[in-house]
Amino acid sequence: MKPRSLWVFHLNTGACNGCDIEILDVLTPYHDIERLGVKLVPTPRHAHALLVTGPLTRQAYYSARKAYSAMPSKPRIVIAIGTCACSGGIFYNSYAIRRESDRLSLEYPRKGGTSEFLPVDIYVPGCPPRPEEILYGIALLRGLVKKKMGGEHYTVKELVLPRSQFNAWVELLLRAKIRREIGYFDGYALLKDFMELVEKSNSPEELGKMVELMKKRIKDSRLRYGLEMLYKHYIGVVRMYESILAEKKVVLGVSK
Amino acid sequence: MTKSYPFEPEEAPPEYRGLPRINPLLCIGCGACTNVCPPNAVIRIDDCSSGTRRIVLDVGRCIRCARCEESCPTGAIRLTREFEAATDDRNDHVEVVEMKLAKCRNCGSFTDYTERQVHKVLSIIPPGILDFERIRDKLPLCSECKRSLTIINASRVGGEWR
Amino acid sequence: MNLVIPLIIPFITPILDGIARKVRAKIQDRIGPPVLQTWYDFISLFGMESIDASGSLTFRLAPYLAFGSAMAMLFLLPYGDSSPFGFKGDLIAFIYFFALFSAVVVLSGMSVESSYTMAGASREITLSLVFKPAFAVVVALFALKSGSLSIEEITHSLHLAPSVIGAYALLIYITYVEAGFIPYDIAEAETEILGGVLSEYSGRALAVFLWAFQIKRFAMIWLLSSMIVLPFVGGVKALIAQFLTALTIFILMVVYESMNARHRLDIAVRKGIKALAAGCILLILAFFGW
Amino acid sequence: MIGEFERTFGAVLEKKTLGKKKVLYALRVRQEDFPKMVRFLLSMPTVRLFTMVGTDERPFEDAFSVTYWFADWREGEILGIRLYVPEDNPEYPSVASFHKGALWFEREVKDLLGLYAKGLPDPRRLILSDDWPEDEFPLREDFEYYSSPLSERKPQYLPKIEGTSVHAIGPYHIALDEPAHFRLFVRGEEIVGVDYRGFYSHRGIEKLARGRMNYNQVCFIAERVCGICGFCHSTAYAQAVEEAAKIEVPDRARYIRTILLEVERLHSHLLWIGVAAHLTGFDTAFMRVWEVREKVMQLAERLTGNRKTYGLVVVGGVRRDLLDYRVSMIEKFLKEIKKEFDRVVDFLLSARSFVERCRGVGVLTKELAREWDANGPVARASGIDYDVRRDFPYAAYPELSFDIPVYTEGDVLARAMVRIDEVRESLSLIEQAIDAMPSGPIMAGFNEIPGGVEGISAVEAPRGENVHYVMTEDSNVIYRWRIKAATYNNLQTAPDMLRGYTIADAPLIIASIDPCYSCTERIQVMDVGRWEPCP
Repeated sequence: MKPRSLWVFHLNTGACNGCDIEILDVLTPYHDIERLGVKLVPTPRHAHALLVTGPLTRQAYYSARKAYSAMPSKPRIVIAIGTCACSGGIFYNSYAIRRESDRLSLEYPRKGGTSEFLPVDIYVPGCPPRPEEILYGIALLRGLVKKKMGGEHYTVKELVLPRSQFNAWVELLLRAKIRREIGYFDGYALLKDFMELVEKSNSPEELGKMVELMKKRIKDSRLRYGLEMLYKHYIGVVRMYESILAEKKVVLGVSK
Repeated sequence: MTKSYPFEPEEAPPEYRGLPRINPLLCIGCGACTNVCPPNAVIRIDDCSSGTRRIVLDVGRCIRCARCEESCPTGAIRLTREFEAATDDRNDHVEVVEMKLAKCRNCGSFTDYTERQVHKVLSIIPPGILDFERIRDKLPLCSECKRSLTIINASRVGGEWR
Repeated sequence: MNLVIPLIIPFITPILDGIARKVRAKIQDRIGPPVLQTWYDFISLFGMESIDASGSLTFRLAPYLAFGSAMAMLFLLPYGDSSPFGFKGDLIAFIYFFALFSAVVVLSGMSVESSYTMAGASREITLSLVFKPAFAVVVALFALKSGSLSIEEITHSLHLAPSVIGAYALLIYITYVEAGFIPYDIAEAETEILGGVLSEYSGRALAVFLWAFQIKRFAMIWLLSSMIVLPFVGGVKALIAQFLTALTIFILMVVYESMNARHRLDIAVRKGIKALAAGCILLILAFFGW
Repeated sequence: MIGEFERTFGAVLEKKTLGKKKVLYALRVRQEDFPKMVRFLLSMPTVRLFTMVGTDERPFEDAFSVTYWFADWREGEILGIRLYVPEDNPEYPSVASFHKGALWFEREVKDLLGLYAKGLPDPRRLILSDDWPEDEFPLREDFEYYSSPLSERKPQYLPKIEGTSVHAIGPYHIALDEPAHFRLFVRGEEIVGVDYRGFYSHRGIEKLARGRMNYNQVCFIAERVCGICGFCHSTAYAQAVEEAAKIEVPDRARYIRTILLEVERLHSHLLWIGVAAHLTGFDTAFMRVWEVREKVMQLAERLTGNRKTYGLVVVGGVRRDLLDYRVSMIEKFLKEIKKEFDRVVDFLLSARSFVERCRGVGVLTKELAREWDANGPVARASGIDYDVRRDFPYAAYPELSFDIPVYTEGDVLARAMVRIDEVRESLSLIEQAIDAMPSGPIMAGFNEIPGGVEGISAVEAPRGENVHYVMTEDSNVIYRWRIKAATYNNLQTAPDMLRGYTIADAPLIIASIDPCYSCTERIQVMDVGRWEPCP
């Protein structure tokens, strides 16, 4: 079915609002879903499609089912918007969530959400999905774009370890430190650059000089700060390592 | 003002937290991500009869918080900038990485960690800190054998293992 | 020939609606749907089953009756030099079908047990009670001034007078209201009463009803444009001029619509009463020859 | 408040100090004194019922407990009174019988814990679904979070008022983004009575946090309490834990939180202004306001990686830093938003038909606002000068200067004006915060949170106060977490606001609270079309 006209009824089955606001957002000038022939209608009687959001709470279940049955029997498209509607999301096994299937902890794809009670035509995950993601889902339904996702099953034999021995150990310790200084996002990227310097250098003093050089290159004050801290913590780790060796203690067990 | 998406491709901003992806070359199957994931989108399934571990990521359950990225010790799981995950089949959302579990040196049954974990652990221990050869001998032990080893060690007070 | 035009018009109205959506989109700084979008919508709705929500005959027949009365309104209007079914009292017949349309809307709303359609129906009655008399007063004024009840004759025998100018102003206002533009789309308010009487219709019946609303809207605007154009232009040119005027009025109304919020019923009624009072004063003026 | 209270009642109470200006009293004996204490506290003009927490304390106190928290917003003091309710006779004196604001609290405790307030005016089910069995209480420790017992469906509606017809708004209504069920009893178009059945979005978040998560995972579910004020919830939660565990948050993290809290207020208020226009059919204004809002969303996406500012707060700090280029991006966006916001607000308010719809509609008097403990813009539009940011300072607010707009008309227009003014204040707050932002780390270093400690924290969300209470347990788990969203109190004023106005006003009045059902209902009012006939 490639409808040129898609009147949708928005059905919230207990969502946190995030997805609902994004659905309204696709109507607005930047995204303008009306281009694709989509119109938000006030009653399920007018609708071609349901946009379902939310993990399906027990209280919403009955009205949601009624809304579905109030739709004309053809085409009755169901579009699950958001992670909750796709699979129950973060709320999947709460006591307040309606369930028809058991929520085992080991099944996949994970159960929950809209597919519990309605046949779903398009799943649009995201927490919340970007408006572009919703547009993409609608375009997919209309056959305007190609599907990009596909399931993957890897059984790769080889293992790549970017660093080994001492440096790998240092990197693990520094990861935890840099997270506190400038956060994981920028921190890990910076740590990668820093570790390259570490690999290149032969002594902490040489590393110190290279770090100074790098600080001059970086314009961002926060990254400079992060680099400074990394170097400080690096020296700390090296000291600790030396003192352990000095005490000649054999430590049993492997730290995670 | 309107963008021409979806008729023209669009990229999410560099800071965007998009779909998570596992790099199977880096994943060691430690399950750190499965422990921190708030919606349990990443799970760990051990099959003790065939000795495999599967790390299963379901994008359709993921809330994109990037805790997995933060906690992954090898940087195997990353949040990409991709966001186009709409599909008509939920199976498209699943990504599985399968690997072998390590065999216990003592009793031959499968342990609760993978060969890759052992490999990783051995390759990152800094020289001199651990008694290298010994650990290499003792490392792949199942929890049963580990427990009995601990008991043996405890009874050998002052022994070499203390 | 005469019959062909009113038969073509129903196929143009969805395109006009498409234009309105496009204009609105432009005002709102976005691209908007294709101009033919309303047609696509109708085609897909025609392919859908229509659910019988009430089981009553009124409910099932109402969309077709509304469509019929809207079409009848079209047939009574003048196109260029002549009107297909124009006769001495066609304006009265026009008012009749015009009122019938409202009555059908009300009846269809009453035939379902839903508070939304009921609210829609009661709003339609309330509005009709004020604006239909106001319209009648304007028509009476024109009839008094021209001595005729035929639309064509009125347009050809009107003479400029203060009361006539006032009547034109009032006619523009009432056309706007009866065409159901915001702020006067109270009876079909989507965000308040889910589209009023339309809320229980689906599929084919909904398409017919929506189409009937659009035709009625066009008929109202065509009447206004005829009243404006026909006194000055005649022949084939008149038809083109009528159409262009109607299009212009339509677009201007759409523009005005998108600059406003919906009135509450009581505010609309108060404005309606003012219009009615103004109409009565004009009628008195006209009576005294101004 | 604390001083006077102690002088009057101190003798019969056990005292526990939680922090500066925060005290918890336990009343073990003579529960009949309790209503007197509450009356005494609420007679003070600046004291409000902050939140109420019911806890299953059987594992360590051998009883249930209910704690009423009061806040004195002039003195910035918070005071809790804890009553222990024995398992064999689960009853305690009701506050709702003389203070309306406590009604939902007590109904909630009845649903979730099975504790009954003696004299509760409206004992109907509030939170749990209609098909929940009578004798299962999800917040009790012996209830597993994943079990979901079914029973017969028994909706409990108020009887129809004589001579009226029922006009239902919801559970699915285009004017409400979320399911909620208002049953309006109408005479013609006039509303004479209202019945609300909400909590369609009850997702059992508090229990999930207890059953499945550790303290840091809770941050992510706290954000998903509400898709609009998610950042406020996670901040409030993190602050409560930090207070309980005595974790000192780095200064930079406090500033980053403040900036994002204000970004969130911007997008939420713009959202509201747009929706208000949409509800009155003024779609052009809706589109234009949301066009401005879209800028805020893009900004949030670039700052946090998610358009909804999700995933930034963790206990002890924040997860992402504001690099220099992000700061300059904020400045650039702010400049654009400021210019465009002024233009769209002028456009909106110049439409007479819109202003006519808002003026004099949905009036909430100051007295009623006090009785229901209304807060946020709703209270400030009714003349109550109360704002958590100033009165119970948190994050970087004590170091920034800002005005709190207060209007006295109490109608929809006043609420709109409060929000419009607040948008301007937010813009200035973000600018100030950027200028004053210190350097340093963004997360505190700590290993574990201690067990058995308590914390309470409030954050001024766009809709009002979000109060979070936390009680911890060993091994990094939260024992009890209580969320009180602003809408929880504000929504209860809806029947009073609606009465006397027309059906046409109803969506606008309801929306003027800026209700956030999912917030309220983690653990939500409205009536539906024909496809949902009320039984």
